[in-house]
Amino acid sequence: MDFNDTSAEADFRAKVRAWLDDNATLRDGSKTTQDTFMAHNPDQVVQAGKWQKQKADAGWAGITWPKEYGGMGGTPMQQVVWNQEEGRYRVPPFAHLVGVALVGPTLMVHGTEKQKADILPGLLAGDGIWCQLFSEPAAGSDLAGVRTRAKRDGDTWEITGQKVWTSGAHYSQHGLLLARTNPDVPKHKGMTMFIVDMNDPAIEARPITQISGAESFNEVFIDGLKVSDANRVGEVDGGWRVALTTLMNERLTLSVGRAVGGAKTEELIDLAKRVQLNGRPAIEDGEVRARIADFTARQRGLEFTSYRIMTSLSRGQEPGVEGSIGKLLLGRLRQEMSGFALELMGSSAAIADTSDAESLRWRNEYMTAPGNRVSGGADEIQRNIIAERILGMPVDIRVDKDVPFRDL
Amino acid sequence: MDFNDTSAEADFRAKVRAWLDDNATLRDGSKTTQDTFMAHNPDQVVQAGKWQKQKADAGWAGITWPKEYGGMGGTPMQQVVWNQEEGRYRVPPFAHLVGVALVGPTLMVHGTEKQKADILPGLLAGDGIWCQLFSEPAAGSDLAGVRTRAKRDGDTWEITGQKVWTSGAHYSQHGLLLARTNPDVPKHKGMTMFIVDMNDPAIEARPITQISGAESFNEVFIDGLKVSDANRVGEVDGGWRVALTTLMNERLTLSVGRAVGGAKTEELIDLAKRVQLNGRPAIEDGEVRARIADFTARQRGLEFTSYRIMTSLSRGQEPGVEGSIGKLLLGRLRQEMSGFALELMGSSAAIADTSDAESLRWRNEYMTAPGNRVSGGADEIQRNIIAERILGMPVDIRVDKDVPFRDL
Amino acid sequence: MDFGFSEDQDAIREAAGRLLDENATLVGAHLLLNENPDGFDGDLWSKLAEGGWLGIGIPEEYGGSGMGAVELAVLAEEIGRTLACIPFAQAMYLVAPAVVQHGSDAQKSALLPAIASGKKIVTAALSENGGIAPGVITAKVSGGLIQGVKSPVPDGGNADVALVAALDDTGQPGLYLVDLTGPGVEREALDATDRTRPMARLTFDGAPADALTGANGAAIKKLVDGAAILVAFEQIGLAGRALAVSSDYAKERKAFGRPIGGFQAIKHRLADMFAKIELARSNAFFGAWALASDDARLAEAAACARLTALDACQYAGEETIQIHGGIGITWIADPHLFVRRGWHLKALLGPAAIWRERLIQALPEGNS
Amino acid sequence: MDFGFSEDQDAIREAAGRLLDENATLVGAHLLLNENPDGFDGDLWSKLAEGGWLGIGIPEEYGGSGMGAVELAVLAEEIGRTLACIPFAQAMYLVAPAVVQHGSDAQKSALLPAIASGKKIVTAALSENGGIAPGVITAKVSGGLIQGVKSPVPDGGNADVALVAALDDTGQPGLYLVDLTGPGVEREALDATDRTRPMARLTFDGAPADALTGANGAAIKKLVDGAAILVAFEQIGLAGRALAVSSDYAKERKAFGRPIGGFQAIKHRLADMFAKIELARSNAFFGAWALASDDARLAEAAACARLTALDACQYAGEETIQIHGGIGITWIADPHLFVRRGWHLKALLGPAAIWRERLIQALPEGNS
Repeated sequence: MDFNDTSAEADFRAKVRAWLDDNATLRDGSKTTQDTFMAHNPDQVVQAGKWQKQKADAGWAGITWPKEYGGMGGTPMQQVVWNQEEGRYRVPPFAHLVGVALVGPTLMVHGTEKQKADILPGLLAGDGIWCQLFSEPAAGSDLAGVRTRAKRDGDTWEITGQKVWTSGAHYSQHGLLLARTNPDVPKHKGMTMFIVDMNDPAIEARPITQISGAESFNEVFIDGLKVSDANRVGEVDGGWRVALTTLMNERLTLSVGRAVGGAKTEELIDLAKRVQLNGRPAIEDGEVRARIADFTARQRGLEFTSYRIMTSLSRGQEPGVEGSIGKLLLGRLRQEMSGFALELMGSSAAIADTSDAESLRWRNEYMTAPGNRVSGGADEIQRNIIAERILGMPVDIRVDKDVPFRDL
Repeated sequence: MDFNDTSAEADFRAKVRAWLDDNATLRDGSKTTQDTFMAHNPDQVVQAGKWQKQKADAGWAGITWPKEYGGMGGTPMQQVVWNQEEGRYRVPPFAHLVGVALVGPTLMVHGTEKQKADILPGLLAGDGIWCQLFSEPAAGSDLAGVRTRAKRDGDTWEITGQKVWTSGAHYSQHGLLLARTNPDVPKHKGMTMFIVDMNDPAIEARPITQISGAESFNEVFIDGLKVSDANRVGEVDGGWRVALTTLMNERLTLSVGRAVGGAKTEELIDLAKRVQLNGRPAIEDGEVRARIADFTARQRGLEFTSYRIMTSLSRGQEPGVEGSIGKLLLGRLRQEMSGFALELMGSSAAIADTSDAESLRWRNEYMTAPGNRVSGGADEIQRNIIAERILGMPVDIRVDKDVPFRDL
Repeated sequence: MDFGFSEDQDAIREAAGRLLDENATLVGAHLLLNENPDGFDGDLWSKLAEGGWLGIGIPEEYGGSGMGAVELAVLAEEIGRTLACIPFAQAMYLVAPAVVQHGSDAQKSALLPAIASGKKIVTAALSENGGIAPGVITAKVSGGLIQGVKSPVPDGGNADVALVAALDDTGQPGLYLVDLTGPGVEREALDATDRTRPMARLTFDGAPADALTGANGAAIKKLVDGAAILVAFEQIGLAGRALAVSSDYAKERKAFGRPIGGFQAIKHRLADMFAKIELARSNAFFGAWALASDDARLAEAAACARLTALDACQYAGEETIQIHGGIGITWIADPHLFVRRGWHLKALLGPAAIWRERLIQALPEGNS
Repeated sequence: MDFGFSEDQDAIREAAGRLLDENATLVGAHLLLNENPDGFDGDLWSKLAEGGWLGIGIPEEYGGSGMGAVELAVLAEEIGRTLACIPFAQAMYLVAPAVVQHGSDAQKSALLPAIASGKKIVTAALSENGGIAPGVITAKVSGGLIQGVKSPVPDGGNADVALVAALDDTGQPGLYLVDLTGPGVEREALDATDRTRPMARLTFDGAPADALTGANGAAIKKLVDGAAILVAFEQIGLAGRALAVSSDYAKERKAFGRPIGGFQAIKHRLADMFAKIELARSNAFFGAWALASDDARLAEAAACARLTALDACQYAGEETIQIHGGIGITWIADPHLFVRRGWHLKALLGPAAIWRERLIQALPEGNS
């Protein structure tokens, strides 16, 4: 039980910091942005690509990637150290996250030798951004319900259907797409995974406006897209296995990278010092102090939970347990905390005063928090995972279990 | 929308009060006892019988009972007025509640003419206490799972099995018992209802100690009890219909009579004025004030909900909706409020100081509150009822629906 | 005792509900949200005026129908239920009662018929810097002219007249009618959380202010208590609509081969929403009676109604998003409309913290 | 960084866990509850002494094994998990550390070997009238003799020696060792909420009090912080056991034809229990590290660990009753054992309200 860097970690951290000092500028202020992997304009996309290339050239782009694929062959803990340090600098959004953290590791397991050789080095070097085309309007929590259809004609597949919630699809060059190839078997058994070219005119991405006003993800319409069988990943009808690898990597990424996302309780204390409640500074009110203390204890707990995940990773264990609780608790904490901040603002909660960036920030926090509770496996799904996989409760009754997809 | 008595109600209230003034003594103090229908010793049983007889002689015992069965033929609102007024006096526990409010109305619907003539007048006059023998160890929330077996031999039934959670069984003379008569049909379709003699040596009642230390209910062991077919209530294998009538009356009784049970927030304010928190009287702390205010708003809401039920009753409507929410919210409120009171006592929450009746009272409140959440349909059942019957959600998948009881 | 509505009141609910259902749709709210965030639903407003609904709480001699608080509450719930985008609340729950109770004949004649007929939009400007308690007032009236800033003011950009809380020369709070179309008034539209209900900042620099005699601190408190009860009905209507929309979605949307409403995770949450709404409704009923009969427990009743309605409304809004899943976090879907309107109704009279304190102080035992 | 246990620490968990599983059963706890509410599990105590477990935090030179706070935390969780009915917590989390840190050689020699060998039962008497904050102390030491009343004191009826918080002649708080078998001490058994862990009231009327030099207000605060972290591990063990018992029951108990653990109402609540316990565990891990390494963030770490552990413990206990249904509210069933032990562990160091305040004050930003 040691909270400090080991000497090897400290050495690594020093090297990282030295390189970052030479290649980037330190941020000012403590307020980190929540959304660090979405590019919000074309310029950011260009900057992200340049930064990715710069990191790749210096050997930092694939810290946990095996050396054979151009990586550093480092430990998960080194990746964490890198993330911590890079977070201190003013760098472009990590638009290549899906490619580096999700698609790359999936291809390493399920890709053909040719796919790995053709794709992985360029992926790491920032040759194009990737997106993940799994979810569909009728396949949300029930991810295996995809209806996008791929039909084979010789060595070519023709794909038609609709995807949704696809982060960054509108500026991606490449996609990993899950399609239904056999509707005559139960739903988990008839899907296949493909690599697709997002620049193909048969694909149209339309950004979706979220309730916060931001546009992070897309509806993607696919109409008669032709894909060579060489771009199939894994077995025909074996797409679910491939998807599970991607999803496991997604959970890892979400739980390590973002378990402590959102506003900090320190900012809440700051706010409570400046607003009045019942005729006194709010920070003097016992309920305000109590609420902030509870939020703090929960937020610290999530921070330390992410350290437990890192420890499991660095010991070569799979961090299933802690990942699900971090995911489950974070969304609700963010929603409660930002809701409480708005409460503290009184009637001003109903406006975002142009003279006060803070009210806008808390409203934005409040309007993005619900996304935490539904994306990457909704709260309800996380509870099922914990109860079934960890506590051994019986699985939900599945009326669709042995039914061919076309009869659902 | 009028919160005050109508002039007819005011007249009735005056008459009730005059009679009570002549026949009972006013209580002192505002602290009402929660548990008003359990007798805690043989003397209370005797007193309860005398009081019941006294009320019956004066015509007050069956306010809502039809005149043909010895009742007053009054309105539910008159019953409420009676309950409110009687509650102000020092009277014995209403040990006859199960008979008067549950068994009587059930017999009026499902009993034979002879049963009604033989039983109802005496029941009202306090000739013996009744208990309700429905629940079993394996039939809790799933009440239709009864295994107690009744086998027919000519005009006699022989009953063997075990009941549980039977309030007052140890001092009851009569029981209404649900037994399995046909295990070859699905579980709801093979039960029959019987009137049984609790003094029969084939029945043994063993009081169960609750976590509060009190003994309100019993395990009841039935071994070869002989019951004449004349004491069957309703059709053979039609016992579930009879039970539903009893349960509906139970819900009514619970929701009208006890929706505002438990400690009052006024007592919590009282406590908060006398204990210290962080160096000041607790009542000065913002969190304490906030918690008490929230409890008060919820408690008032439950009180007014019970008035809505009374209004529905007095308009001849069935008060399904409000009854379920009162039941659902009360247990949790009592648990939270008493837990908070114990918090206010600091380390003293871990003892019941003999010099301080209050600590004992709050601990008792905390240890009895969980009973509110499981008895008379657990919280989970109430939520199902609300969601399915009021909001129209699909019912739970019932794997046992069409399966003969013996194959479960 | 009778804790329900009369047949006449039920008839009001039905007639008003029909008019609102026909004219105030969620599609319409989305349109306003996207295309006219500083405006309101003028068509609906005209129809309500034509139907006499704007005069429901105004005496007959001043052009209203002279009904009571319970009838107004019935209408309020329907307005909340249909998410009507109109300048109703401030006008009907605060301005009209203030003028009826404290206005001179001249003030009543000038304003009440214009409110009832829909000819004038009026609003109440109580908040300063987000606070609504009398203690936060710094606006000042001297020599009949007002100086100060009020923010946020609902419909402040569209209203003709505002009822403004301000201090007099002796530092006592009072209420003043200010013509917003006259001199000495500057209005600035604000970025409202609920863009279907616009907010503005009003800056007064010597605008003529017409005092409501006798509307002192205690009177303001009582007016706000009454408004809290009526707003609670709007909140209950709003939360009930969120529940209805969520229930419909839960019955339609399928996952794992069956409607998500069949999963206890969803159905039990809907039951909790329902329970919170009904609890608030019970408190609101008592509040309506206390308001209509000027009962001594008005302050307590108002706080209980507001606290439980705030809770029901926020829970219903947030969980409506959650139950809708990915759809719930998109701009084009309905759930965020409920959340945004919820914050608007909270802002009208301030957050739970100040009402908890009001409740404790209203209890005989709490006043230590 | 390594936020997990070493192999040695895992071995301690396994060995201690085995010993405790064999000797501390829930059946045994029920027996004690019903038949010896003022006593403790003497057999288990002897076995722990024989195994050297009572000296885990005591230096080798005084008969202990001289291990650190993390090893003690491992043992604490096992004790919590098995609901062991022994006078462990006060002795090991408060008395031994206080004597190790502040005792003279003579005091150490007199007490520590006797604690490690199990020969002396010791306890800490911090509470007065239910309060544990330094501000509530009224007990007074003058001329080496103590006057005052301490209540409730865990194991106060069975202990040989108590570590007592009292004021000196100048009104400064300090810690004193008092021989409870000597003169000037009166003990009265109290009706404990957790009858498997007896409580007493100690009345001192001129009993000799042996000061721990340097154990001032700040030192007491730091000792209590350390104890809060170790108690958090007991709470986590306790809550984890409640979860295990509930999970087992949910898998066995059937309703409507299937195990109740298959219903989301139950399974999601078990998941919430789990999440609360793991959140508390994360905070407790950081606390153990902060305690072992004497980190400057100890106070903050202690408050976070305690607050989340209190929450996990209470939720797990209350919902264990609920998940057990009717069985859960009976005396002979296990669930109330968890609830009662939870209140006992809460009482040891005071309720959440004072720890929330401690946390806010421990934050750099909170100290306004």
